[in-house]
Amino acid sequence: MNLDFSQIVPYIPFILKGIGATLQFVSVSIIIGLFLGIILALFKIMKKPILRWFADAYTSIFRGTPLILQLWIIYFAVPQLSGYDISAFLSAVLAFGLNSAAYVSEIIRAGILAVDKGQTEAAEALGVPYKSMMANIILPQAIKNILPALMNEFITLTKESALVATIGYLDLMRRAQIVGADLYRNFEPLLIAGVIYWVMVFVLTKIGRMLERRLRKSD
Amino acid sequence: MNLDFSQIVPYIPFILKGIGATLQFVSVSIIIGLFLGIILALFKIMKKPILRWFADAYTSIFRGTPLILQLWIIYFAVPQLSGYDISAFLSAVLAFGLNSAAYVSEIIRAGILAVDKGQTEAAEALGVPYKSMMANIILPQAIKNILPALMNEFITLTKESALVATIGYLDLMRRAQIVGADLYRNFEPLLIAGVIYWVMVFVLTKIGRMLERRLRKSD
Amino acid sequence: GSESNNGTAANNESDQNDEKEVLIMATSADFPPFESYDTDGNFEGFDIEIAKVIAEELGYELEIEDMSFDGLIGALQSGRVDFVMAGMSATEERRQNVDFSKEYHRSGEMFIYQPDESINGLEELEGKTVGVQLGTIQEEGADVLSEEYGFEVKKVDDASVLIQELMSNRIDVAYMDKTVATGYINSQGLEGFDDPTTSSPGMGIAFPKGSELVEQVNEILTALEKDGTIDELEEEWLSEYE
Amino acid sequence: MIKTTELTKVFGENTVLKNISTTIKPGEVVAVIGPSGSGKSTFLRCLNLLEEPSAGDIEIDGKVITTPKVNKLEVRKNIGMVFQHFHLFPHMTVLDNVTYAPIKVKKFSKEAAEEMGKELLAKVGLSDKVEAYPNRLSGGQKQRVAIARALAMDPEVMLFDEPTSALDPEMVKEVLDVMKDLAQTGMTMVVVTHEMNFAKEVADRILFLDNGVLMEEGEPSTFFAKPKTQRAKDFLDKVL
Amino acid sequence: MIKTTELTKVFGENTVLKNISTTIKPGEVVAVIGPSGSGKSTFLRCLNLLEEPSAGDIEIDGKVITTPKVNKLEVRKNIGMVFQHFHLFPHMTVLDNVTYAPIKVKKFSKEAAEEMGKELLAKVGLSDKVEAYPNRLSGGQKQRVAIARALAMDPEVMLFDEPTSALDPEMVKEVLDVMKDLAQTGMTMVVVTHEMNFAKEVADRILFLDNGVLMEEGEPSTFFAKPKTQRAKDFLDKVL
Ligand SMILES: Nc1ncnc2c1ncn2[C@@H]1O[C@H](COP(=O)(O)OP(=O)(O)OP(=O)(O)O)[C@@H](O)[C@H]1O
Ligand SMILES: Nc1ncnc2c1ncn2[C@@H]1O[C@H](COP(=O)(O)OP(=O)(O)OP(=O)(O)O)[C@@H](O)[C@H]1O
Ligand SMILES: [Mg+2]
Ligand SMILES: [Mg+2]
Repeated sequence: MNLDFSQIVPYIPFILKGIGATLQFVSVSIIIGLFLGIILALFKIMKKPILRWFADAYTSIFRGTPLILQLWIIYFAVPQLSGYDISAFLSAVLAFGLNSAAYVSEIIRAGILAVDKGQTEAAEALGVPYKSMMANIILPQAIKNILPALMNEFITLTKESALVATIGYLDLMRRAQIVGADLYRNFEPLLIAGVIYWVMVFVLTKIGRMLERRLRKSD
Repeated sequence: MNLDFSQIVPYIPFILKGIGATLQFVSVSIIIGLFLGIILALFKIMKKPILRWFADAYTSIFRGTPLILQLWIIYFAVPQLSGYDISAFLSAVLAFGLNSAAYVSEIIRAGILAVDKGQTEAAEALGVPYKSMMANIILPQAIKNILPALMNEFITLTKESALVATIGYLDLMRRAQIVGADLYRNFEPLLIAGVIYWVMVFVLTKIGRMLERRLRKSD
Repeated sequence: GSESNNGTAANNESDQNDEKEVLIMATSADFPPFESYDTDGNFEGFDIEIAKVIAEELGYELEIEDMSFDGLIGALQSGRVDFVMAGMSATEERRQNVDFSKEYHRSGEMFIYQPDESINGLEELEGKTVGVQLGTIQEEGADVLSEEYGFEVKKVDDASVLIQELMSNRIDVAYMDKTVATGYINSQGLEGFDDPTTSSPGMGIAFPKGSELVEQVNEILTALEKDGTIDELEEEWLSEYE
Repeated sequence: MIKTTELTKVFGENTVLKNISTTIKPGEVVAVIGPSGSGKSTFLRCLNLLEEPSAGDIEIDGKVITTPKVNKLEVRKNIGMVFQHFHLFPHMTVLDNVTYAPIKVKKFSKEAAEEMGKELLAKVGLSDKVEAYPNRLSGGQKQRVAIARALAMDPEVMLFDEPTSALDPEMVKEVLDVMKDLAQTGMTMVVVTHEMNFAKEVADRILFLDNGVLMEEGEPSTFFAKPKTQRAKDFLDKVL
Repeated sequence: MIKTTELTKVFGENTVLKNISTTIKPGEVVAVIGPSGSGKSTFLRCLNLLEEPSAGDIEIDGKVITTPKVNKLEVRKNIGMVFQHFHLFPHMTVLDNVTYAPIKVKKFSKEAAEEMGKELLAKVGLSDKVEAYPNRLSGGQKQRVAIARALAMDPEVMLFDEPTSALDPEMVKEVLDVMKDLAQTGMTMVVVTHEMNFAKEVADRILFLDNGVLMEEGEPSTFFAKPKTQRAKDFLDKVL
């Protein structure tokens, strides 16, 4: 295998521009996914059957069908059905955020169930309303234990983001592929993208570890 | 939006054949990933720094770089470097299994850490060797709590499997694309693939829930 | 390059046995009428037929592997396959990294649009948004034409997305390979006109850099041109897309 | 005043409380005793609606709280509860544990809450642990924080569910002392306990539960000296 | 025979055991008492190497077990341990809890192990719970299973770390009774306990630890009647 990076050099600025695109898009998607995921997880543990049913159906659909289909439906079907011209960025963060929420909700559900029931009782006995109890007592403890699983999900999201290329949003991966197709050499651009991804994931992991340590400071 | 499924009908057997391919490939990958993931998780909680370092580096690399790069290196670079002509199937299950192991190991690490330390002590006090303790005492309890996160990972794997199309393995998604190109109509085959994926994930989820219930029968 | 060692034609002279030698071709069978699957899952198309003839002439058994477009390039770069036929255009940049045969077909480009529009020539593209597929020769062409005719270029990932963009009114016109364009016109009721300026290179067969097969294949292609085989195949596969 | 009328609680097929009627007067200290599984915790938990009674009524200060439209949170504001296993919030400091509910529920300012919190912590002898996390405390210290946490809501009644049975013996006294002080301030208290000496000394009345039935109630002196039922006799034989 | 010589254990900067030297004879029942945090559990855990001693030696039947090359698993096979919080394996039935180690470690056949397991469970009065899961048991029942589990390895010594302090008072007796029976069979036992009555009645000798130091040891009758040190006096005042 003869690798030759010299031809790639002029394309490097083009590839690097993908970092910003990927980061921006991933961070917004993570926030949407986390926020919706928490709400869905709460639905899943509630006593109202209708909410549970809704959350289960949501999870089933968004985990069960290919992300690219969800992306296509949002990006292509929405304007054709509603006439609203949804932008590539908005479709992408919506599709990824909604999809991620399904995964995140399962992780958080498990985390909440693992928190000692006594915590809920203590909060209830103090007259703390449900919302505050969840936000201040249960979730902070749940998240401590599930942080590794959440990190997995965020990293997956970062790397799946290449899909958005299909709707014309030029992320890192897609840029590497374009350079590859231009030159008919795609190992080299892919290796460069690989290194950049590795650095991004490395930083994400470090942030996760830091957070984990902060959450464990009370141990 | 005008959808027209009538033209798809003759292609349906062609698409359905992808189910077997995807299932076979996914199930072998899951087994490899689970097996390696457990071993890596054990490395991570061991006292030997060298094993911990290895497992951390492994996770960093396999989570940190795009799966497609890993797939390509195995499929394209292995034959050139070693002379062994690796098949598309073998490359695919290796790449997916090795990649999944990195994610699974993080999930299992968290699961093991969440098992009450008293369990380890009780087993140690009985003179139970480390391996048996892990296999019979710790892991069964760990897995009960992390099953939702593991299911997430397996479902992600099922859906990422579309990547193997780049090395010529005809999975469900690739077949849908081919039919779409053939008919100059893409939404319809993608929707059909979506339904099939949904059924597969639904069955996988049911199996997971069943397992969860069996593991909880002692509660 | 050519030091690949996985049983492809380029190097299996050394392990002769009584079986017929295998020639491995890679393609991306989502590009009808050049290469696609029939409903039984067999390969069919213009490129496929040419490849069969070439293999026969060379005395090899043809084996076809289907993979997505990115995979084709990886397969060439790593020398895992003997050649690729996938409607590839032989540009100068690409020639640095793969060897191309002589041109065996040229289909040209087309502008297509929704039937409620009416655009009858390059001049009427002014102010419109024209979509092209990334990494294709149409992309390069559109960049040049847009200067002259004053339209905006939007680049997307593949042909199917281009069509959906058209349906969603995000682009006014799609600029694509004529054969593919004709397929969409027939199947989705679109309209279009030929690009009169087309100067894109034609399609070539791609080989790993330094492949010994290039010469032999070029000879065969010349012969096939002369005896009318290529014309026949074009008539059979491509005529309804003209 | 707390009044239960024919209070009954059913779990599935299991009737855990059977027609319990009793009245707890303001300022009274009531000790609830009985064998394990007899329904003591369930009785206590019904009083602040942590368990929903299956039948019968509970009246607090003349207001029936066992109607569907009652606001549980309002009821609980006036009833403090201390658990066997403390259930402190592990991710908050001791002071935050104590001030959290006043700030969230009673809308105290942070300053006011902290001032009050520090005062309460001083009362239970933990002024030096204000900034510590619960995991750094001994069991006795944890339970004293839990008492301070409940008192911070300024409740009219305090419920205790075996507050000392998870503690090492040398720590039992420090918690019981805090409870005695509290009793002397005139707080209404319902205490599920296995500490017979505490019950004898501090309680105004004993409720003896067995198998979900309120078998006996009466003053400690008479109850411990001559229990009326055989069940109570057997029980006292085992634990005294 | 167990003999510790200048046994010392350091956690970080914290010296938790300081030069403990004592000898436990075969068949002897030794009660270890002392305030919380004094190092009782750590002492016990050193004996079966759950904690690695920082200095000093432990000898069991003449063999030094505090050398780096000792096989910990071999040592532990002969030493049973019972924990305060039982630590039963929650995903296994009671019988599986008892038979697991004999089958895995001593290579008993399943039949032989189950026969022995049922016998032991009968001895601790739990014949009817053989197929139950631990979560269905009361605390006293759990602890009796834990004792049976440890006995199933046929150990020469049994270590108990506060075996009754997580139990409701009426259940304490059922566990102590099992332990008394065991003592009568001549089992060597080291028991960390807060049950002073048990220590008085059953133990042959008392070890009193304070702050990591073995302050006093002696016969229960003399120790409880007139402790030599002020520390021991203070401690006994609090807990008796
Ligand atoms: N949530 C529940 N679901 C089903 N049964 C329950 C529940 N809570 C308690 N019980 C059952 O109700 C009965 C009474 O339990 P409760 O905890 O009130 O007893 P207790 O007197 O407090 O015992 P202990 O001294 O062990 O705390 C027991 O048989 C118990 O198994
Ligand atoms: N793993 C550990 N790491 C650090 N310090 C420890 C560890 N285990 C115990 N200690 C400390 O060692 C000291 C003695 O602990 P130990 O558990 O032996 O006391 P104890 O006498 O058993 O107390 P208790 O009656 O509360 O069980 C305590 O100060 C404790 O904080
Ligand atoms: Mg109770
Ligand atoms: Mg201890």
